[in-house]
Amino acid sequence: MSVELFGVLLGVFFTLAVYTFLYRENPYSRIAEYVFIGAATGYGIAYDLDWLKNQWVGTWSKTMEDSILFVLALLLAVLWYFRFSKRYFFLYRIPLAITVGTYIGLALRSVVFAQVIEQVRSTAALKVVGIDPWTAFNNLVTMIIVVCTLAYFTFTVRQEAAFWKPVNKFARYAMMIGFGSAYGYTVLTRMSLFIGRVQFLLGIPPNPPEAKMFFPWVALVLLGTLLGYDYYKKTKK
Amino acid sequence: MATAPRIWEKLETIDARIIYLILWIVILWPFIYPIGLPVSIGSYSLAYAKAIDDLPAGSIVVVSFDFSLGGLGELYPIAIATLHHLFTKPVKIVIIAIWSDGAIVADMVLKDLKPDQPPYNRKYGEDWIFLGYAPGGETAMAALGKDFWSTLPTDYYYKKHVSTYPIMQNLRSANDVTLLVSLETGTPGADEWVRQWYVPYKVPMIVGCIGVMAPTVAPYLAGGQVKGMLPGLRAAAEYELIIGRKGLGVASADALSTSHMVFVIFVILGNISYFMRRRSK
Amino acid sequence: MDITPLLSQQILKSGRVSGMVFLLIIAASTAYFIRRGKAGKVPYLRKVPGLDAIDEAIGRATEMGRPVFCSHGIASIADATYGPQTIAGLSVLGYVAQLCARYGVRLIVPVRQLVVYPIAREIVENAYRMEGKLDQFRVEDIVYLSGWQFGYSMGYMSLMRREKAGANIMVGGYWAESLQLAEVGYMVGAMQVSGTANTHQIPFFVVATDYTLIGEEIYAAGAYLSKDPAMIGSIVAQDIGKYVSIALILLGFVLLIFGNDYIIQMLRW
Amino acid sequence: MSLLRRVEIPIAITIIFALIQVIPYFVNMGPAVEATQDKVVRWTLIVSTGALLVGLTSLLLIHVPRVTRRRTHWEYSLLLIAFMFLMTIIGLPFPELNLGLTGYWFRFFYNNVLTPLSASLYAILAFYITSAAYRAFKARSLEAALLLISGTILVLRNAPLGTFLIPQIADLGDWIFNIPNMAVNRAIMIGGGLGAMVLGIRVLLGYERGYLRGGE
Repeated sequence: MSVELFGVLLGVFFTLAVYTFLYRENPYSRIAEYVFIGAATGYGIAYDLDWLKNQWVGTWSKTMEDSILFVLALLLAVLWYFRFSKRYFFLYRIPLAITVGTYIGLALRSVVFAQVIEQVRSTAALKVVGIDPWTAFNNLVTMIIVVCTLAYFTFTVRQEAAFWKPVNKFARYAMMIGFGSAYGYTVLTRMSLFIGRVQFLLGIPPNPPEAKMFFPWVALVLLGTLLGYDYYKKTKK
Repeated sequence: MATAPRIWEKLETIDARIIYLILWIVILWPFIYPIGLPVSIGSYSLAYAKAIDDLPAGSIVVVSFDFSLGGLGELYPIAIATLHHLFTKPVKIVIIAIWSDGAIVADMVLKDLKPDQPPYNRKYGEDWIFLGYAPGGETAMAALGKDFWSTLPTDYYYKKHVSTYPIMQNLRSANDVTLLVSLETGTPGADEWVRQWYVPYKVPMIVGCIGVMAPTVAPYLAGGQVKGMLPGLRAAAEYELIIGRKGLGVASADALSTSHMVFVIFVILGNISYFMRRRSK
Repeated sequence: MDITPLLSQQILKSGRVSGMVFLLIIAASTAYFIRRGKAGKVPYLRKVPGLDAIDEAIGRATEMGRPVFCSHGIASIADATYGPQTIAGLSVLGYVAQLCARYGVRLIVPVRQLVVYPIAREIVENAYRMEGKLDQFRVEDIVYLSGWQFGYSMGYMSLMRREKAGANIMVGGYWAESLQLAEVGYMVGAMQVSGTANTHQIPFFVVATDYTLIGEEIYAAGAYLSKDPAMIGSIVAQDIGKYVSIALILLGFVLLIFGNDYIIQMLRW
Repeated sequence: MSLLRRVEIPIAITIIFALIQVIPYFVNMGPAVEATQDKVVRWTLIVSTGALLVGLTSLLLIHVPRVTRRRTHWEYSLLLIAFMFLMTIIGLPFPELNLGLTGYWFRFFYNNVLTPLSASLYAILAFYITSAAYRAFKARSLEAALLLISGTILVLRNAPLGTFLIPQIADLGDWIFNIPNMAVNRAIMIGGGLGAMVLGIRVLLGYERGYLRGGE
């Protein structure tokens, strides 16, 4: 068997091994799980090393100052490892603080625009006059839903006044409709993904056609051993 | 009538594995024995096909592969059908990629279609050309818009300078492009093309994308920047029916219909059993 | 108000002033209400059923003699957009670990991000120490599963099936794995409390788990659970932000009816 | 060393690095400061790669004893360790030796092991989305009924057969998705943004210490 063909067999095996998990946790799904975690971790390490090398070659090795900064960063990176030291474990908080600080800073400045200002502005800019009535109606509905849902989440106000009850009810209904539609909408992409795997198993192009040769046999072996074992255990009892 | 409620109770707490098995069957079945369930054709798909049909002879179309191998499941049928449609029209086709894997994907699709052979018989370098990957994401789009020759100086297959190909003589900037086709899974994609090509050069575009992208592209359809859109496998099927070339999309449409219908049937069954059980209490 | 002089002298950046003002309002009110809280003026706080359910979930797992699973999402703390969700999830983890230590129930924490791993470990270890049960802390139950999204979810699902999870508490940034975890958690009979600010995943949590914290509720979770007056005070700032947003929306909307787009322009500053 | 032990040090570092990103973003301090800002982000990325060591070690700390002590499932742990080292070694950044991310063997395992596993797991959602709906899409109350109805409408809207049987469902489905769904998302996004901001401020004020020491 050529290496490429063996690769296709591996692909078919791992695909089906994942789906045996739907039946129950079993040795095949466990093989898939551990191989995946091992290989993915290895991939991550390789990827990061490659990235580090590119950073060094592409950017930081150019000037003396940058080189020193790079080495300093690597030294700080090693401090993470002190997490395992009983005496000096607190040293790992330094790289942690640098990381958290930088990204909290980035988050503060990006979130305020992308998630707050932009959204508030596009809601305030919804027009209800000078456009066709259907769009005006939709804009009005959008605005009311946004305001009511925002109000619904208030934490520190006793929601006793009379207007709260209808507002909260409306917000909850709107949320349920929204959540339902998002759920239903996603069914399409999830089914499409699985259809993609079925096409792989059946060797439909662009997938390697050899897959359909392996599919029935691998499926038979996996299912046969699993069901056979469970049947055997059941009858023995 | 002690048995009837038990049926409902059983149905309500049905073993999920039965649901899984039924899903496997209804999705596998149509690929082995195609059913040919009816597909309704939406306005977005019609507009997409029309944008290509309306192209005047000799106009230049840029097809950009803005996705990686992961997007193949949904975009492969769209890419095949779109290029088939284009190769049967008397237009010049320039294929590029903004994603690094896009070049690999485009190569796969072109190898599958073989445009230089019948029924297309289109000459490479004269009727169509494949320029490969332009690195830099949105920056690359902007650079291409300004100057094609310097951004993608050689073609993908022969690594020869673009000036040696007749097709490139009339293509220097986005101003020379009649239509842009973007096949995409995410960023950079439609947002960036609109910013870099529509806003400055008014190049109209059509988009083939994965299903989840549809809501982000839809505003551009309303705004007129995007002329047509094919979101996902379902739209691929519609498009294949419009151009009369049934392929992977139509085959998948059956599986989509059966799986969605099974979903709805399960929801209905779940509700019937819920109410019957409650009534019997 | 005219801000042109500030812009023309290039002290502030055009297009960013509105965000800066908003951020300053939030910062000032957070600081103010934290001080007020410290001074003993604790604001009223409405009940968040999802957060109260955490106690119930852990209690039930204890009764059943099954482990509690608690995860904080798959986003890295080193992420400009989703990092805060992980921090919010870690605050919940601190509370859950404390309760688990108190009840003597096993706690399993599946981790996806390497950067987060040492933090999760320290949080749990510290909670056990504070309850005086450091001897019961099991390092191997803080599991780094995989940096790959689905490697993580596969490991998480298998772990829940193998160990028969009694409770599964998921608060943080979740993506496609949300439904995988929630569905398998249901199948093994775990009581589940979930929460995320990723709008596209909230529907799956709402449908498949017992209680769901929606959006901003996860950020208030740490303060809510800590019952620390200063922290609870800071939640008022979240509400003030909402009042400002609602006011801007309503004002802008009404002014626009009369053809005035002042508010919309202001938000472009 | 005893000074470094204090929790104030990391808090101070956090605040300084956060302000480096925030202040020059709003206040004009010239291009030099902005260049530094970007550089700090890239530099931080290098610092955070060190966590790799921690993760790797903790993974080995779990699985190596399992193998040496022959605990349950130790064979699988061995498989995990083997694949981890395999991928690391064939992925080392030395293209000259045909190693690295573009090397033949790395590609081979990427295409035939990682991709099928990851894609198949992603696709397992097709099953879970159906079983979860079967269980939870039940008209127990008005709210649950609304969820059920709008979900079913969207499913029918997306099925090729659905719009064929009921053409109007396309417009209805699109309306639900584009109006109520979008509006709800927007509100949740605003609230979430505010929550994240308050959390960030708490970190800056030194109150949110969960990430530094467990919930004291």
